[in-house]
Amino acid sequence: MKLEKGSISGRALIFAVFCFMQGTMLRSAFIVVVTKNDSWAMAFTGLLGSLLLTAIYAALLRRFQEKNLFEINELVFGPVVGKVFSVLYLFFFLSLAALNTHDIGDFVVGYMMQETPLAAIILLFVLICVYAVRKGIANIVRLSTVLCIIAMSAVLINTVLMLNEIQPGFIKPLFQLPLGKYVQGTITVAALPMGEVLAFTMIAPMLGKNKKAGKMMAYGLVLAAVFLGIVLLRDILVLGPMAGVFRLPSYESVRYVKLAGILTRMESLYAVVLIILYVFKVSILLYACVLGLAQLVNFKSYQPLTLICGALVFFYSLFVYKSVMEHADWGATVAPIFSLTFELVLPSAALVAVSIKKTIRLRET
Amino acid sequence: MKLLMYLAGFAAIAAADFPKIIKQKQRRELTIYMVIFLLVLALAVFVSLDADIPSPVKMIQSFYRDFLHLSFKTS
Amino acid sequence: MKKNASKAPAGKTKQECPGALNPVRRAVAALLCALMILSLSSCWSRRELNTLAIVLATAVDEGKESGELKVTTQIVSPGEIKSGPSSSGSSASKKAYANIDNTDKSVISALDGFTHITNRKMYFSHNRILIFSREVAQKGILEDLDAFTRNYETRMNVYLLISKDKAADILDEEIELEQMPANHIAEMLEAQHSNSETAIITLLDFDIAFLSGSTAPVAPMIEMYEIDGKKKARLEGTAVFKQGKMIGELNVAQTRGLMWATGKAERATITIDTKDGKVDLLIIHAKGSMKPVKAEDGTFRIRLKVYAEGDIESNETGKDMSSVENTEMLQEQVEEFIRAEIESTLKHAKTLSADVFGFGEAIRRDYPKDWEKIKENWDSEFSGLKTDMEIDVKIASSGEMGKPVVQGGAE
Amino acid sequence: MSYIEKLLLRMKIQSEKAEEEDWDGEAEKDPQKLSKSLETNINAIKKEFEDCCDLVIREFSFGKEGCIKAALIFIDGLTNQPLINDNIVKPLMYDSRFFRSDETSGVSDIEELRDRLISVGDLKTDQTYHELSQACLSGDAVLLVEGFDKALDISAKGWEKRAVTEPVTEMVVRGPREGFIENLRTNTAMIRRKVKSPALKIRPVKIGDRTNTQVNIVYIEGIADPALIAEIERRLSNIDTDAILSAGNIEQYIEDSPNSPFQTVRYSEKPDTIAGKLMEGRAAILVDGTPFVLCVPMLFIENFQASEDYAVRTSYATSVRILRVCAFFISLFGPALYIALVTYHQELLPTTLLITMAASSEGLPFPAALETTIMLISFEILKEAGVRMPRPIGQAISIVGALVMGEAAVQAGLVGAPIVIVVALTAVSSFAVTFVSDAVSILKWLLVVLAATMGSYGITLGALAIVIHLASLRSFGADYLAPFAPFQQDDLKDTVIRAPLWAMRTRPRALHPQDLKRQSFEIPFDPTVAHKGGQGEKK
Repeated sequence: MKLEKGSISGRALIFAVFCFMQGTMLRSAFIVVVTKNDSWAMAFTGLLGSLLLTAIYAALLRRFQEKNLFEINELVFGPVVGKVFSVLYLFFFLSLAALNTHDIGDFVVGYMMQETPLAAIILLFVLICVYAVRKGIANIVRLSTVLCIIAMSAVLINTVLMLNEIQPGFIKPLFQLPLGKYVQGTITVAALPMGEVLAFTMIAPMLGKNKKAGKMMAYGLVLAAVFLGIVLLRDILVLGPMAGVFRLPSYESVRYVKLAGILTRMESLYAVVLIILYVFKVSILLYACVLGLAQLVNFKSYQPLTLICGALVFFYSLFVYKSVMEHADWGATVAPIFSLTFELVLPSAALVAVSIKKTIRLRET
Repeated sequence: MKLLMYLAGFAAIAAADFPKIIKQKQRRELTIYMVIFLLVLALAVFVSLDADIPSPVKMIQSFYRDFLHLSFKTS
Repeated sequence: MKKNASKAPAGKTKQECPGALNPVRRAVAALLCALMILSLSSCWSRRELNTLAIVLATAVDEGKESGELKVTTQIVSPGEIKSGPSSSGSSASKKAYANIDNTDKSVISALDGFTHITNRKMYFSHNRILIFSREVAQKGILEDLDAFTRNYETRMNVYLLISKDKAADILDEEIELEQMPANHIAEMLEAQHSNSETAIITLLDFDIAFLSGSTAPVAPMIEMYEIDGKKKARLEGTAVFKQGKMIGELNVAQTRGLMWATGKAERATITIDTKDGKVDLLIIHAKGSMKPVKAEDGTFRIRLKVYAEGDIESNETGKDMSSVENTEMLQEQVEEFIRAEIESTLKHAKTLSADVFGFGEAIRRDYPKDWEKIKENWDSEFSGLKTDMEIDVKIASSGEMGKPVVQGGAE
Repeated sequence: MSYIEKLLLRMKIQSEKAEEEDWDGEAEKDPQKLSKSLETNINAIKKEFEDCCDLVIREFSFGKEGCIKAALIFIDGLTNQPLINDNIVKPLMYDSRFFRSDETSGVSDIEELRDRLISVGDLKTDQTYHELSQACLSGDAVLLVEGFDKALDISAKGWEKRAVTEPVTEMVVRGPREGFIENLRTNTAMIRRKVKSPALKIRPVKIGDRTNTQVNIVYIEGIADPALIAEIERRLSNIDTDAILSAGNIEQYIEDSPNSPFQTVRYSEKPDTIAGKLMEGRAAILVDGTPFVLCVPMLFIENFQASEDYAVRTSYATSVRILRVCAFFISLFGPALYIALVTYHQELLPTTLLITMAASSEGLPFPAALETTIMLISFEILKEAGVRMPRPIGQAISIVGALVMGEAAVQAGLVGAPIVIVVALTAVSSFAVTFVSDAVSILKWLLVVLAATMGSYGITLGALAIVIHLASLRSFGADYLAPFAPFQQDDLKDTVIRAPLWAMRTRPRALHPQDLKRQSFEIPFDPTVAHKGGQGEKK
């Protein structure tokens, strides 16, 4: 399995993780519904949870230098069981890619072009993602630095524009909700946007020999958490109680900006940044699927599989959810736990298996 | 009409990828690729005929919620 | 397929031709383009500029039969607007707008009904004001507002207005300076900061106030008045809502009292009748804040703090108001004046038992636990609520003149 | 698994055998040696150069009492006639009479002739007919002497050359105005004058079976990356065609990705630009017969750099660079954004602007997309006509065209006024970035189609596809979007902003130069410090 070794720098991975997370700014409704006006704190508590997950990935990657998740599975669990684990992971990445594609499709159809059929929107989207993967994911990860600067400036400019619409009173009453809500909020943030950093275990081998992928992922996550916190705080301060009512609060607060009659109604520029971040996210997920599939059926190179996997994600995302309400319901209830099983249970099982094997080997020698 | 578009799309995919695999003269890879291609094509035909395929994500949701009773309550 | 890679003599390494002219690749590209061009034919959500009816103002009135609503929309007719504002004000030139109305059971069905009467599609992104008539407001406007909030075209920073009589007439007001009544009213509303006698409320503010449960949402009122044969619109007072229905009104002074208390006041002109005559003061900066204070016995008192800074604008007393004692006296008088205004608003709000100030919300924010207890009977709690006000006015300057010009004042 | 290996092995053997057969390859004639007798040599050359009336064979004899017979062969027009008469024929025919008396009959060896008689700088000896004919064809005079199987190849090049004039493509206000000409040696001389150091290496390569065009690879030893030079040589040697007529031909053979609309090999007509690029670690390829010099590896940002930027003040240079980048974006996204704004996202426009545009688009026959396409095509034709026609008529065409296209179309109510402004702005801004304007004129159409179907969503994805394509391009091992894609912090000083020259301490990392540090002089002398005798203190 030919992999481009050492073709991306550590810093590029940090910014790649950041851009990977920023896409979910759009979906901040999951969190705001649960923890209303304290959800900005969830971004930071969620970060702690996800750093735990990253620690597991880092441990796995450190033990198996230059190996990606699927190879680690085969090494740890042997060929047969490893293949089963790999199939599970493959299904997880495929579902994530399909869900995110469906997400952006809904957003574009719902908020920008209502009469355009969903299939056409998703077709163009998947085409671009497949093109990105075919041209080599290293190029996209290298682009992440510039992309991250654009995303950060977009968020900061929006926040500054909204300064005179902010009413500080909305943040109070602080932390009055029952504890269960905060636990749910933390798990949702840790699992949904931040846990998906699992896909980067596929890209870590491209970092080269001694670079510590785990540390880079952690820095990326911290950066992403800070910006997620800023976005949530801004939404709460501008929309107040209405943040829970809107389906896309972060998009709605951008629509509310009104400055000198000209700088108003700027939300479709913000939508451009979101679409680019989603393309970045889905192409990394697609790369993980393609690489996984190629390793599963041990092809020599993953290039031929890209188009087929793209078609699979395209059709999967068409029927993954019939309506937006079902998607929101899935996101609020089961999605965090579904993701956690793949982000927490399986990798820690691999870690435990490794340590057991080590102790057995120690006892023999 | 939609079916026609999807079939045209698959013809394009085949035209793009098949020659490369044939050129590599890898018998095993060719068969595996054919299997995957046909599976996805079948899925495409189902979707384009608007047959209501039970989406796996919904199955998982019912599995987690009813079977394992592991799910958050929407407020 | 003849291998068209460039034939290289044995000695040189074989450079794999990057499939530039590979016919298969061209076939794939052609197919993909065909796919794309195919999609070009269907026009999806394309809307040409000349097929758009750009709506700048919407008014909702009661229909003829009960339960029906008449929706009037003011649409720009771009052709006429190019000729610029008609200089002589003669109404001979065609108006730059057209008011189209439709009557139906609900707002949404009325809006959809427009497709039967106009060829152009109603485009609401540029809608700036939303006027409800008093009758509709009294029956409750929440269902109608939901139609505007849910549609992705209408914006949340649309201004909300309640018209005293028929809302449709507001849109027909004859104005000289502007071409479109909609622009005229919207810009007038935005300019209200200078007299802070009108509450500037957008759709979002209204919804937020309504969501909070205890606060009574307010919305500015507008009425038509007649001067020398011309019907014009005037912003006058504020409408008070409870459970989405309009229950009462605040007059201009009471509205300013509300502005002082909620800290939204900025500029205001105050006339003081001192014993020697009238003195006008211009308040330039004003800050207001409210803070609930929990007394020992569990009851709440609201501490209102107002800080205002202003200048002497005109002085008809003939006395030298810029002397230190006089300015002290003036400051007390202004503080008295503001206190009286806020008192009158409080008294009126208590009679309507509508918490327009948002005291309930303030208490919920600072004392959430106690708020749970007193939430149910907040109306009675509010009417018994005591407030202590600390008003601090500073008169910074007396304009360009110190002593007034008085007959024989030079000796 | 073993079956697979056997299968693979058989396939590999088959493919190698196939390669053997179908390569007929014109087996090079075994290089025929010259014969001792002058007659056979002259006859052979006459046969080879049959019907070449410009070939001159001058037979004469020299030595004591004309005992040695010889023949001088050269091509009229390629050689410098006075040089041949004075420096070759004259000394041989007259001075040889004063050989020392003890010389018996002839000359011991041809080398002696070279050492003592012929007063011309560059001399070589040829053994075979092939070398001899090549020498003749490249402008040398060849001396054959009776009784010797070696010929003396005397360099006497001298043909009509164009004077060094101001380059047409890269106009410059401040800065050197000389441009390359067709002659290879003059071009290398121009670069030599710019970089007077022995480290400037010039490697000759001969390409093209029929045309035998001379190509020189110019680089600076110690700065350019040896791997880059090896790579250039490998690609040049791979070119196996019979005709190389201009640098453009070579460019298409050696560039990394022929399918991409973007150039990955930069061409320039000005020696100071090329010298600047050589100092940064690039290599230049000079081709005999074209005034353009290729420079590799090329980065995307070089499309926005002009040679004049380094001659003007920093702030002005930076503002011009930013202007060029904006011009690039306007020419690429201009028409597509107009279509998206007018048909999909009317809410982006402020109300008053929307009303005036609606007013101007009342009663127009075509939808915005079709209208833009018509105007773009007409402007494209106009531009092409302006370029191809001879200068005086070209000017007239552009003026008439602009008037007719713009004014009349609007008055007749065929197109709206805004579209004419947008398309004119696009055309003008594409002139500002000449190097990338051909790529822009292609990709602009892709974005227009996407904008017409999917509005700003289409444009976003189209732009993203272009950026991904750019990121995947390589130019001779250097990443195309170098200072931005693999984010190198200190290379940013010469991209969109041009840092002052004294701050340019390192060479661009993307070109993997051998010696990274360019200068150590950091901050210029501090003028505020009083002039204390010696120079302002040097930090």
